[in-house]
Amino acid sequence: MSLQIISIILGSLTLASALLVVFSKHPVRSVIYLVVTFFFITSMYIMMNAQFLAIVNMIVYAGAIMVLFLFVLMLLNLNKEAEPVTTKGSQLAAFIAGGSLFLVLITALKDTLTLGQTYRAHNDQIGLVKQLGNLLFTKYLVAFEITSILFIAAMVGAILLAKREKQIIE
Amino acid sequence: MPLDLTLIIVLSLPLLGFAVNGIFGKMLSKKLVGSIATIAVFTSFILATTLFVRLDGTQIVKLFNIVDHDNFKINASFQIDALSVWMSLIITGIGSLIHLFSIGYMSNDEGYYKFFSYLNLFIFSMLILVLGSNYFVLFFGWEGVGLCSYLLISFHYNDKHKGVANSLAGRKAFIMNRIGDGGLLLGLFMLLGQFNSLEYLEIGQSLAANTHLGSGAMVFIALCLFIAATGKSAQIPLFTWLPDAMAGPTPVSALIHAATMVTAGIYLLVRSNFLFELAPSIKDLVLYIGLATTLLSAFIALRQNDIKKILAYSTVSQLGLMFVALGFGAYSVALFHVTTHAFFKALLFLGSGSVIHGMHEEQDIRKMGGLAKLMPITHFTFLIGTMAISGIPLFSGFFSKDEIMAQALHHNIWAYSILVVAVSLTAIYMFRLYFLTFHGNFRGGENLKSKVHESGLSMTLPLAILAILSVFGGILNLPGLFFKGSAHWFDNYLSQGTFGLEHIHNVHLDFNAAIQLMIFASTVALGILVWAYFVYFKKGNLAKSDLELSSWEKLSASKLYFDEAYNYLLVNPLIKLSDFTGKILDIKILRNGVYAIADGVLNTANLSRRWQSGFLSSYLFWMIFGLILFIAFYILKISI
Amino acid sequence: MQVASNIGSSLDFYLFVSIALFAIGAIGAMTRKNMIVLLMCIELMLNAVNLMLVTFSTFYGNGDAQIFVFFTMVVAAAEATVGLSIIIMAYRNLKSIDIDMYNQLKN
Amino acid sequence: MILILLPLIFSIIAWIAPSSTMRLIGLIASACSLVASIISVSFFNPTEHVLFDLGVQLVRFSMDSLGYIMVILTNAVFFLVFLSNYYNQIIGHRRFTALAFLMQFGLLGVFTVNTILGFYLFWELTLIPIFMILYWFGSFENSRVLMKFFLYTLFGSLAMLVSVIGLMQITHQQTYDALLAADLSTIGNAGIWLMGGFLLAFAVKIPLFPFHTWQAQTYTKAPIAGTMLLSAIMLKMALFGLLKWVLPIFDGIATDFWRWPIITLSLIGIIYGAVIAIRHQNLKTIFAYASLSHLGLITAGLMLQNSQTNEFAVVQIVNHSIVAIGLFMAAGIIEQRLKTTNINELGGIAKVAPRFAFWFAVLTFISLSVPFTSGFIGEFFLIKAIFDVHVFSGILACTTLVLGAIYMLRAYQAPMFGPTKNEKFLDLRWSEIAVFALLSLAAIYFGLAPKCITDFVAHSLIQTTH
Repeated sequence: MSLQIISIILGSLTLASALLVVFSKHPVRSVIYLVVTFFFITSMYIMMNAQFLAIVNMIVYAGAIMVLFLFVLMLLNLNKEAEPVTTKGSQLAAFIAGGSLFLVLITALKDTLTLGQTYRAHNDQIGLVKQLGNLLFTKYLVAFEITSILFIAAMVGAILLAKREKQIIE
Repeated sequence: MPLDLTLIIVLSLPLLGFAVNGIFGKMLSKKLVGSIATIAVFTSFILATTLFVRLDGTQIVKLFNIVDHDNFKINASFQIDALSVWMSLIITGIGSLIHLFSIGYMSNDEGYYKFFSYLNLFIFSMLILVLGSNYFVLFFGWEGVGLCSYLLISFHYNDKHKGVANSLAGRKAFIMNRIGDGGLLLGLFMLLGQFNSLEYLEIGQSLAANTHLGSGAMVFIALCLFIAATGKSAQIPLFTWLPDAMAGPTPVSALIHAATMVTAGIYLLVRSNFLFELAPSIKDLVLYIGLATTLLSAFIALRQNDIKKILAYSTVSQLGLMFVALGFGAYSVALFHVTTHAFFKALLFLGSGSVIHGMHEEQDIRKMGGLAKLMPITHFTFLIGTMAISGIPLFSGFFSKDEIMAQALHHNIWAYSILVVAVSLTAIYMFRLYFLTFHGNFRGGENLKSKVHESGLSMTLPLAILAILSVFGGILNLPGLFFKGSAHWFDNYLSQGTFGLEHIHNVHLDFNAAIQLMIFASTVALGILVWAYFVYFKKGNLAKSDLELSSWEKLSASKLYFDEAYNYLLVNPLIKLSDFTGKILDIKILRNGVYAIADGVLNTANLSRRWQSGFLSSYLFWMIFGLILFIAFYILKISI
Repeated sequence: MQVASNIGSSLDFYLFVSIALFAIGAIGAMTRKNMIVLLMCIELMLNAVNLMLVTFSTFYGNGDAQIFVFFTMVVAAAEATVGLSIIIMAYRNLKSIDIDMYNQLKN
Repeated sequence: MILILLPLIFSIIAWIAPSSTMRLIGLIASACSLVASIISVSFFNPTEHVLFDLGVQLVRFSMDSLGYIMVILTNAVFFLVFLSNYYNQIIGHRRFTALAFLMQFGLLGVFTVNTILGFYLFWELTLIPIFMILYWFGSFENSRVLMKFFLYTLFGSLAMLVSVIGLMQITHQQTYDALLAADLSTIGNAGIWLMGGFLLAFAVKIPLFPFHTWQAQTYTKAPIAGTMLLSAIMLKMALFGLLKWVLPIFDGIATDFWRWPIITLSLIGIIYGAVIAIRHQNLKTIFAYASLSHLGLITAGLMLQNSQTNEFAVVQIVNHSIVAIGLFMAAGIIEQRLKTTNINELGGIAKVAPRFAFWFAVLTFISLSVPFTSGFIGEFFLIKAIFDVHVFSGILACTTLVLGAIYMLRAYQAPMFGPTKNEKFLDLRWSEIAVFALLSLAAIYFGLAPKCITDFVAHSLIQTTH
C-alpha cells in the first residue's frame, strides 16, 4: 500500500516536472527540470524493478544527454535571450491538439486500463541486468553491434556538422 | 451509230468543250473559244435529234457500276425515252442558240473562255440530270447544275460596283438550292429504304406490282421530292434566289434561270409521276404552292423596274403555272408549257440581253424608252415574246396556258379564277415592260442615246429563231378543235414513251367548253393589250420613282417583303445562334470550362502549397493532428 | 485493492502517466519556439514511450521490450548528438534558434 | 515490314544530313515511302491477312486491306505535306523533317500493329513529335493552348491505357485475333467501362462534341504543316481505332450501351461545328470547325456497326484527308503570303491570283461534297445509314448540306471576291498546283469509282463486323 502511495507521488511529480519543462521560460531551467523529470522516470523504472534500464536511463539521459544540452546552451550563450512568444491562437490549438491526443490515447487503451487495475505482473525479475544481458548478447547481439556503427555515424556526423559549417556559410 | 454510243457522244461533247475551253481557253482566240463551245452543244443537239427520230420505247444504257451494296446496286446508267430525249432536245437546242448569242454578248468580257467552259459544263450536268436512269445520276446532275448556276451567277465577282452583290447572289442561290437538295437526298434515302433501288423503272414497276406499299412512306418521299423541286424551280418558299440570280450575265439568265435548270423541278415531278399519284395530299400541296407562287410573283412583277427582275418574276410565275398543272396530274401539259416557256422566255431574256448590251449595261426600264427605232430586230422579236407569254391567241403561250386553264376549269373552279387573275397580271406587267422599254421617249439622256446600237448577227440570229419557235411552238400540241387527227401530238408522244404516263390521260374539254374558254382567254389577253396600249403608250404613263408609289405598289415593288421576312425569321436567328454557340457556348462555357478545371487544379495546388508553410511547428501540429485522426479511426474501427 | 508487492502500483497508473507525459511533450513541441527546448520535448515524448514499453514489459513478463527501450535510448542519444550539432550549425548561419526563422522548407 | 521502318530510317537520316539538303530529303524520302507502299499494295491480295512476328511478345505487326489503305493514306499525306510546304521555312528545318518522319513511323505502327499494347505505344509515340513540332514552329503566344492540347490528348490516352490494361487483365490476351475471339459478354458492365476508356481517348482525338475545345485553337496557332498532319491523318487514328479495335472487340453489351450516346454527340457536333463556322472570322478556325462537323458524321456512321456503312466511312476518311490537306493548305498559302487569315482583312484575291482562286474553289466544292467527288459518295451513304436507323437523326445530319454550303461559300468568297484589299499576292507555285491537282484528281476518281476503296477494304471489314 505504501508502495502504491509512493508510486502515485512519483508519478505526479514526474508530470509536474514535465509541465515545468514545457512552461518554464528559461531554457536552462527547462533543462534542469528535464533532468528532474528523468530522475523521476528512473525512479519509476526502479519501482517496476527494471534495474538495468533505470541505470542506463540515469547515465545516458540524465547524465550524458542532458549535459550535452546544457553544453550547447552554454556554448550558444542563449540563457539570457528571451524566447519569442507564440501567438495565443496557435497555443490554444496546441493545447487542444495535445488534449485530444491525450484523450484519444486514453480511449485507445481504455480496455487495457480497466483490465490493468487487477492485472498482476508475472515475473518481476525480468528487468534485472542478468536477464537482459542474456537477451542482449544472444538474441539481439547483431542489433547491439550495429548500434555501435550508429554511434560512429552519429559521432562523425556531429563532428562534421559542427566543424565544416564555416565553409558552408560562404 | 449505235444508240448507246450516240448517247455517250451527246453527253461527252459538252464535257469535252468544257475541258478544252477550261484548260486551253486562255491561249485560244475568243472566236475559237466561242465556236468550240457552240459547236459542241450544237452537235449534241443534232445527235439528240437522231435519238429523237430513232426513239423506240424506253432504253437503258449502262456505263459502269458506281456502288455495289449488299442490298442494291447503283449504276451510272442512262435512260432514253420520250421525256428524257425531249428534255435534252430543249437543253441542247436552246442551249446552242444561247451559246451563239453569248459569242456576241460576252465579246468584251475578260473571262470569256471561263464563261463558255462553265456554260458547257452546265449543259453537261443538265444532260446528266435529264438522261440519267435513276435518281442517283439525277442527283449528280442536280447538284452539278446548282454548282454551275452558282459559278455563273457570281461570274462577275470582280465588278467594281456589284462584285460583292453578285457573289452574294450566287451564294444565296446555291444555299437555297442546297435546302432543296437536302430534301431530295432524304427522298432518295427513303426510296432506297423502301425499294432497294433508285432506278425509275424498277421503282415504278414494283409500285405497279405492289400497290399496298406504305402510303406514309409515299407521302414522305413525294414531299421530299417536292421540296427539292421548289428549291430548284423557285417556288414558294424557296423562290427568292431566282430574282437575285439575275446578277449573272443575261445569257445565263436565259439558259439556266428561264429555259432549262429551273424546269428541272418540273422534270423531277413528271419523272416521279408514279410516286405522286400515290400521294394525293402532296399533289394538292403542289397545286396550292403553284397557285400561290404564280399569283404572288405576278403581283410582285407589276412594279419592278429592272428589266431582268421583271422577267425573273415572270419566270417564277410561269413555273408556278406549271406546278398547277402538275398538281392536277396533267404531266404532259406541264411539260408542254415547259417547252413553249423555254422558247419565249429564252427569247425575252435574250431580247433583254440585247437591250442591255445596246444600252451599255443599263437595266432600269425607267431610263429606257423609244428603243423600237434604235433596235428594230430586238424590238420585233421582243414583241413576239411578249405576245406569246401574255397569251395572245395563236402564239405558243396561248395554247400551253389554255391547256392548263382547261385542267383548272375541269377540276377546281377556284383554282381557275385565281389563274385567270394571275394570267391577266402577267399580260399587264409584260406589256408595261414592253411599252416602257420600246416606246415613248428615250429617258436615258442624250449621251447614252447616241451610243445605243442594234446588236450583231450572232445575237439577232438566235432571237429570230426563237421568235419563230415562240410563234409556232403551239403546233406541237394543238387542241382537238383545230385538227381532229393530229391533235395533242405532244400529249400522245409523251404519254406513250414515258413510264407511268401511259395510264394518265389528260382531260380534254368538250368542244363548247373549250371554245368558250379560248374565247374568254383571248378576250382577256387582247383587252389587256388594248388597255396597256392606252395607258402606257398613248398616255405615256411612266414608271414612278419609289417615293410616289401607292400602298399596293409599294408592296409589289418591295417584293412582298419576302427577303426581309426571311432575314428576320431565318437568317438573323441563325446568325444569332451562331454567335451564341461560337462566343458563349463554345468559348465561355466549354473552353472556359476546360480552363476552369485546369485552374481548379492549379488553385488546389497553390492552396496546398500554402499549407506547406515551412514552419516546423505547424508541420508538427499537423503531424499530431494526423496521429490523432489515425488513432481515432482505429478506435472507431475497433468499436464498430 | 491487491497490488503486486514490489511493483508499486497497478498497470493503469503507469500507462496513465506515460500517456500524460507524451501529451505534455507534444504540447511543448507545438508551443515552444526554441529549438533546443523543442528537442527536449521530443526527448520527453521518447521517454513517455519508453515508460510505456517498460510498463508493458514488466507486467507481461517479457524482456524483449526492455531491450527495445535500450535501443531507443541508444538512438535517442545519437539523435540528440546530431540534432544538437545541427542546431549549432543553424545558429551559426542565422544567429537564432527560433524555429520559425527556419522556414526554408517552403521553397 | 520495311515499309514501317522506312520513316524511322529517314528520321535518323534527317538528323544527320546537312540542313541545306533538308527540303529535298523530306520530299524524296516521303515520296519513297509512298512509292514503296503503292508497290507493295500491288502485290497484296485484299483477302490476305499477313502477320509479321518479330518474336517480341508485346509488339507484333499485321497487314490487312484496311491497314493498307491507312498506310497508303499516311504516306500520301506526308508526301503531300512535304510537297505543299516545299517553299515554306518549316521544311528547311532538320528538326521538323526528323520529327515528321518519326511521327509517320508512329502512325504506320498504329495502323499495322497487332497487339493492343502496341497500339497504345504507337498511339502515344505520335503525340510527342507533333507536340514538339507545334512547340517549335507554332505561334503559340502563351503555352496554355499548347498545354491544353497536350494534356487533353494525354488525359484521353491515359484513360485508354487503363482500358488496355484492364482488357489484358480480363482476357489474358493481347493480340488482335485473340481479343476478337475472346468472349466479353461474361464480364458485363466492366466491358462498358473499358470501352468508355477507349472512347474517351478517341473522343478527344477525333474530336467529339464536348471534347473539341483544344481543336480550333490548336489548328489556328499551329504551323500549317502541323495542322495538316493533325487533321489529315492524326485524327484518323481514332477513327481507325474505333473501326478496327474497339467496336469489334466490344461488340455486344458495351457497343449497345455506347451507340446512341456517341451518335448523339456526333450529331450535336455536326450541327454545332457547322453553326459556329458560319460566323467565325478566322479561316483556319472555320476549317477546324468544319472538320469537327465532317468527322462527327463519320463517327456516327461507324457507331452503327454496319459493314457496308463502314466501307463508305473509309471512303469518307480518305475524303476528309483530301479536304483537310487542301483547305488548310489554301489557308496556309493565304497566311504565308499575307500574314493573316482573318477574313475581314482579306478580299479580292481572285483578281490577283486567278490560279489560286480556281483551285481553292475546286477544293471548296470538294469539301461541299458535290457529286463527282468522293465526299458525295461518303456523305450520301453515311447519312443514308443514319437515316435508315433513325429518320430524324438522318434529317439532322442532312442539315450539314445547307450549313456547309453557307460557311464554306462564305469562307471562300470573303477572301477571294469583293474589293481587292491585298494587291501583292504571289500566285501558286508549281508544287502547290501539283498538290491541288493531285487532291482534286483523287477526289474525283474516288467519287466516280468508290469501288476501288470499298471493295478493297470489304474483306477486312467483314472480318471486323460479325
